[in-house]
Amino acid sequence: MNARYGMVIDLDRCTGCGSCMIACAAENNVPALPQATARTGITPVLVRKVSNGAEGSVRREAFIPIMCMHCEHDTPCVKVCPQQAVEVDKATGIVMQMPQRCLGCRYCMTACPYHARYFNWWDPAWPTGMEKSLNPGVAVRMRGVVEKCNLCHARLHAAKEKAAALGKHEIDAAEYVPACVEACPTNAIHFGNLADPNDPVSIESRSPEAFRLLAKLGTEPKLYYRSKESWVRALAEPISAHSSEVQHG
Amino acid sequence: MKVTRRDLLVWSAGAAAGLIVTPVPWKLLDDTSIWSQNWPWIPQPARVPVEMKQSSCTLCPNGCGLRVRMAAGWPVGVAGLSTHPVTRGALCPLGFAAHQLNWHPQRLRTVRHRGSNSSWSEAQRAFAKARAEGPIVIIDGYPGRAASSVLETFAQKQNGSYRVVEGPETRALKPYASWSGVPASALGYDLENAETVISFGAPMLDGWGAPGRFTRLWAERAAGRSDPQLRLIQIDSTLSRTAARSWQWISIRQGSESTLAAGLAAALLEQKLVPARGPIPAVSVDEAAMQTGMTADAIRELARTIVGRTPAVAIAADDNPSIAALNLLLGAVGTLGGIVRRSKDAVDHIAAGDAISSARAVLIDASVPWDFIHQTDAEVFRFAAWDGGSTKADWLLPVPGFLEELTDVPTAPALAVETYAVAPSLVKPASEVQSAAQFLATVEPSLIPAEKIIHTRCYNIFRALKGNVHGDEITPVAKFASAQKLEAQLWKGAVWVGEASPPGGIRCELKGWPAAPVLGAAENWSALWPAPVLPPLASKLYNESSLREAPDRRTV
Amino acid sequence: MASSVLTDSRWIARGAERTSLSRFLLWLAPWAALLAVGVYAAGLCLYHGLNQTNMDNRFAFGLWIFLDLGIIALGAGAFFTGFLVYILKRAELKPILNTAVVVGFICYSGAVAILMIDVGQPLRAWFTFWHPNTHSMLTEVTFCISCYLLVLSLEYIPILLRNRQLRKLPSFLVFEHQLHKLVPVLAGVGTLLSFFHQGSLGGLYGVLRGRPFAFRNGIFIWPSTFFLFILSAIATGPSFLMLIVATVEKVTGRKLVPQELYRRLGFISGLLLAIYVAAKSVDTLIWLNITSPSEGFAPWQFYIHKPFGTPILFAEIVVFGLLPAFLLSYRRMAAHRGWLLCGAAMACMGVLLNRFVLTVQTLAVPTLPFDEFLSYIPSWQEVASFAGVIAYGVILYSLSYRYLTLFPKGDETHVSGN
Amino acid sequence: MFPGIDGFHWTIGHIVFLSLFFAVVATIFMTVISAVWRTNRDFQTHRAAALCWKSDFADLPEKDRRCRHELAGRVIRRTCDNAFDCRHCEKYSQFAVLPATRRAQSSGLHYPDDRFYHRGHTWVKPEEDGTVTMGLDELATHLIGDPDSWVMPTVNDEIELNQTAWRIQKNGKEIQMRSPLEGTVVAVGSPREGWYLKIRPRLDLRDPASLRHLLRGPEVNGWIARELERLQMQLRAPNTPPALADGGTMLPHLMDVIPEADWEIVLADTFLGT
Repeated sequence: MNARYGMVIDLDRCTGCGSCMIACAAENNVPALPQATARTGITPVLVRKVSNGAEGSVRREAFIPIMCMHCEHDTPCVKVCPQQAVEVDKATGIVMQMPQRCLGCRYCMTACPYHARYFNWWDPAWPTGMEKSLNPGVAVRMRGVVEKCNLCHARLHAAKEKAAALGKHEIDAAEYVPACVEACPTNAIHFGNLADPNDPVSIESRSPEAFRLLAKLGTEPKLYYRSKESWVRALAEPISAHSSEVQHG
Repeated sequence: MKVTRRDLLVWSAGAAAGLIVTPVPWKLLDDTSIWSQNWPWIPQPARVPVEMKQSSCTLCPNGCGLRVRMAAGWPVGVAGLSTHPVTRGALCPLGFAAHQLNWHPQRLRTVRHRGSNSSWSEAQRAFAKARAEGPIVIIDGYPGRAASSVLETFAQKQNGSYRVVEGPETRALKPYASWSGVPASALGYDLENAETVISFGAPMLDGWGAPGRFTRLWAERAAGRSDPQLRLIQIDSTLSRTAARSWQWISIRQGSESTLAAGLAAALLEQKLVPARGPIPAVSVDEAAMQTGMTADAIRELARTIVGRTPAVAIAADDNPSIAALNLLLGAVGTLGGIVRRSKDAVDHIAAGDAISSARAVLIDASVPWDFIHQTDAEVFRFAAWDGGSTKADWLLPVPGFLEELTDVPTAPALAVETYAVAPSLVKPASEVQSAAQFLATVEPSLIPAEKIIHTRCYNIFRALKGNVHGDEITPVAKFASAQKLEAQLWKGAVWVGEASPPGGIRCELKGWPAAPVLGAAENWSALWPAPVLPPLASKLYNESSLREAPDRRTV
Repeated sequence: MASSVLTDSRWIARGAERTSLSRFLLWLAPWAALLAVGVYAAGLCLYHGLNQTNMDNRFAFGLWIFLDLGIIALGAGAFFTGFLVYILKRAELKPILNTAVVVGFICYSGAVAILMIDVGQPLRAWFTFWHPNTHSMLTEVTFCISCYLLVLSLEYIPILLRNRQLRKLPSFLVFEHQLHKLVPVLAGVGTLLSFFHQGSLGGLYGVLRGRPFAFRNGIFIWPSTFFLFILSAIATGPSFLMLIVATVEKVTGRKLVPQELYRRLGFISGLLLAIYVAAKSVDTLIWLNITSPSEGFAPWQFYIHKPFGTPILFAEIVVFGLLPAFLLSYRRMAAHRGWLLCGAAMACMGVLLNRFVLTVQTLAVPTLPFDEFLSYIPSWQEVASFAGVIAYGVILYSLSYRYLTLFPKGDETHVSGN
Repeated sequence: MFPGIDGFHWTIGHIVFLSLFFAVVATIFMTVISAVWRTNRDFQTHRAAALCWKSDFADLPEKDRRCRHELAGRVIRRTCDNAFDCRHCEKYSQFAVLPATRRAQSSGLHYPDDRFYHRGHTWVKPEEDGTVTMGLDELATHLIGDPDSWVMPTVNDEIELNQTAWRIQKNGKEIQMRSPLEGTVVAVGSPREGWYLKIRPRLDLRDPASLRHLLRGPEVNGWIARELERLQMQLRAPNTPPALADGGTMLPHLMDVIPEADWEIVLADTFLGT
């Protein structure tokens, strides 16, 4: 049976520490370049700060990790890529990016409403010797191609190999956990199979507290958020009343 | 025949047309694109098998449990160890990139003497000379390790002095120590049983204590709930990360924490919410209101809230007696869910600072934060793994880096129970390096090396028959057949956890209500990061996103 | 009769009067310099990568895409004139046919050159032909533009081979003769291709469901912008040709085409522009009231960010749409060359503005509620490499005008003394 | 994408898209190929020469494309639309019957009536034995003077009407002489002998129409007058002696006398070159 991997991120638990961002970068051999800025750097997971727009003691703030939402229905980036360098994996529902085939036209980046796609503006580089610390499971992307979160596909691959070695068809759920999920010190990120109605994550995704960003676009993102605070849930709406004062993280 | 310009024109045109039907241009096209996919200057990790190792992080005294992915003898990934009894799989954000630190361009690889390269033998000679001439001060930033005791013994051997640098969590426990005589290093917060936590500016969710310890408690028992089992009340002049996520954020004027503590005490007594123990606060509720910028009613309300769910404990960001006094009033000292005594045999050490100036030489251990200020004309021997730059030290002595040295991991600050773990050397040291303890062992052969001490400590744990060893499963110490077996477990990354000590055992005599100290702003983990450098990936938080303000540490 | 030692008269078509070589070179010099700078800038972008530009992860498309869309729209005159002359048999447009071809060739080759710099991995550009995603508008664009560029170069060849020296090769002359006879076929193919890529350039943004400012519902697989782009392109193409010819007449001081032809072009342009404006207005209304709300976006929210307020919408539709349409098609106005050219210029500005709004404003306005409005200033490398393309165009046209026969001899009459 | 590439699967999109794309590409390439093929065919079937001449003719300035009848003054103004091929001109006969208003007037150049003149300044003189002699007319001779060298076809070469019959080098310039008639070379002369080629014409000269495309009689005067006019325009330049006063006689060896003139152009215009 085909899986539909997805996440529910409990925004009430996110303290904005950034562990997910660094764990992700380390896992996926994302370079950290001195010349990169908040607009040119590669952060497959990006924690952004949002507020209710109020000031003083009534002000509330929250942190919202943004990553590829792995849209299920006419996935914007998949539809626009001129040479099939992006595709939705039928077996997992993961939106896969093939850097080897990407020509760097960046059309997918303009297509993504979540700004979850990143371009390699520079050649990846590490201080002398540090390339020994690269994760063997993941190939380094060259300059001039687009990349994004692929739910730590290397880990899925490893889990599959392990299962195959044991002669099993289904992977052991515990074997496949994306780096950001593993890293979160408050267990705010829950990862699971949305296609399985009994999976805790798929149950959680149906809770009234759960919401998705820009759900009205109809792209069926597989990344859910949840919060008990109504002002946070209001972020589901594209342009909320206080959009103009909202801070950007 | 004669070749005319026309012929050439015709021929070249023909050649151009003909070339297209040959395989040449197509092959060329294909090759160039393949080349673009394998640019030689782009490093690609070799596809080698990865093995998991368990250990503890020794970058700071919190000793987080680590799961290290090793490939070809190098660490290629770090994650939290979910079976760790304290951190439970959490790390500080920078910890996830710690395996890059050993390759940091600022890595110290040779002995440096006043800015020029030197050698270990030179350093030894200089140190021998110094110790012959006068007293030596040894400063340790991570007391309690086997290595620490090597340093201490050496200091004693040469009527020198041993001083320590402690973190804010330990410093915050100092008042209780001075009132009760119980060493601060023997005290801790029993947060696991607390139900109300009033934090006076302590970054509870942003790097207070061991990563994961409180955040996981908070996530399980508090996050997002309107009436949580664990009430986190954050008193902060600004909407800090902790305040933003707390159950209640009390906004007060900057630096008026002590006053508010006194005011709360007054409110508690005035409303008879607590029995009148100990001294009476000097300020009235209204005065406190005036100074903190809160209303008197708000303070009274807060007082009621605090006692609304007990055990309640107040946590100071640093050494702050009036907050300690508030805890006394709340009966949160020596009780479940409050400040508890975690060990019998801990001893406090004098904090570094004054005595240094009179010394002939100062030896600073690598565990001392790089920005530790030492005003002295003594000869300074600074041990460090990374050169943080602009140092006044005469000697810079390279020590083993991350995961490169065998060391033990004593109880983290502010824990309610004792723990003990061992961090074996997983990586072969990158260059000619020596830790301060190893260095002293070479100059003073009579010292017992750290390895032996670790061995003894494991043996003592085995003999005491107390507590459990948290490995893949939890095993009572009593169940171990031999000390070797227990030690082997610890070497594999297991953690020994002592027994929770019974309430009581802390008797505080407090004369008058303590005066308010002058305190700086509380520091979160990103400022408390002990290494003078940051792993390159820190730029994801500091430069490549606007998530955090960059601390003044060296990035790449 | 050239008295200077250095003369190129033997390359100039017989009977055609051209300024002296030295003066010509003097005219070329600054453009050549500009081209050199452009080539250098482009080289930087290719060698160091796109970090030379000021584009970033949020502004993934910048100046280049905007100008590509712009010049391709203006270059539409080429296929449209060919269509009118060969398919609709409007012989009166023949005099500008050659110019149309050359201008078209310049616009398209320039655009393709810029696109090659704009992609991160130019060496892999051909992957689109090997693994095309048939659902992507960009695939359609790539296929059609590359094919059409081929067509344009084939249409350019006969003009080239009629050069005074090249014609000396009998084989060239005969080939030119035969190819010329087949040009109607090419014109047909060109029309088809242009129709599709002009459209799919519009579709490029119209399909972006994730960018509600640009997203449009449409017919079958094509969003409304597909058809709007075709309309606006064929509407402004003739206007642009008109401007080019007028400029050439000014520069060379010669009367190249009959005034009647201007009026004719103006009328075609104006009429189509009027239709375009009507369609565009309807489309905008549909977007404001149906498309954007259905995606949960309050359309006016897109216009709260200065300088991209509603005035820009007004300018796009009325000032640079309705007004030029009137100037171009209304007989009384079109009778004055000044008004006619002014109308043509405004029409061209209008189409550029439309492309600008669709490319730049789309990326600047926020989609997520916690996004902020973004700005972007192109780097000198971006500007220079595009300026290089302009220079290349001027140089290529100047050479073509001097050494090839772009205008029928008869019509080329002397006006001022040069 | 294409069958054989991994992950390929047919979809309606592929079929429509690909068939459309390849149809277009095929059309484009077929167009080019057929153009090339036709070109080749024209050369095989000797049609290339005619095509080239037609194209060259079309490229001539309007004033050089006058109808012979206009030169003779039979009509006021008529541009030739038949590439000077009066043999197949249906208009020829209806104008030919009109009286020629133009009288012979002395241009100081000698154009004997027993010869037929081609606009490329070559003449044809029928001999008794059915062959014809070809040469350079007096204007051309005066213009060029003594050639430095000349390239002649060899005996039995086929030469085509309006195509290069022979070449003359002078002062580094090469001049192509267009052949006034088609036929087979039987003898080769030289400037010194006053004639250049003897050919056996392809057509039977007994047919009066066979030389009809060449000028004679009053047409020649009209034509030469215009040629002299043109030369005057082209050769009048600062520090040039009045080479040919109106109606005055023409100096010989003009190319030597006025070296600074733009001879490329002058020669091209004179000998219908390109």
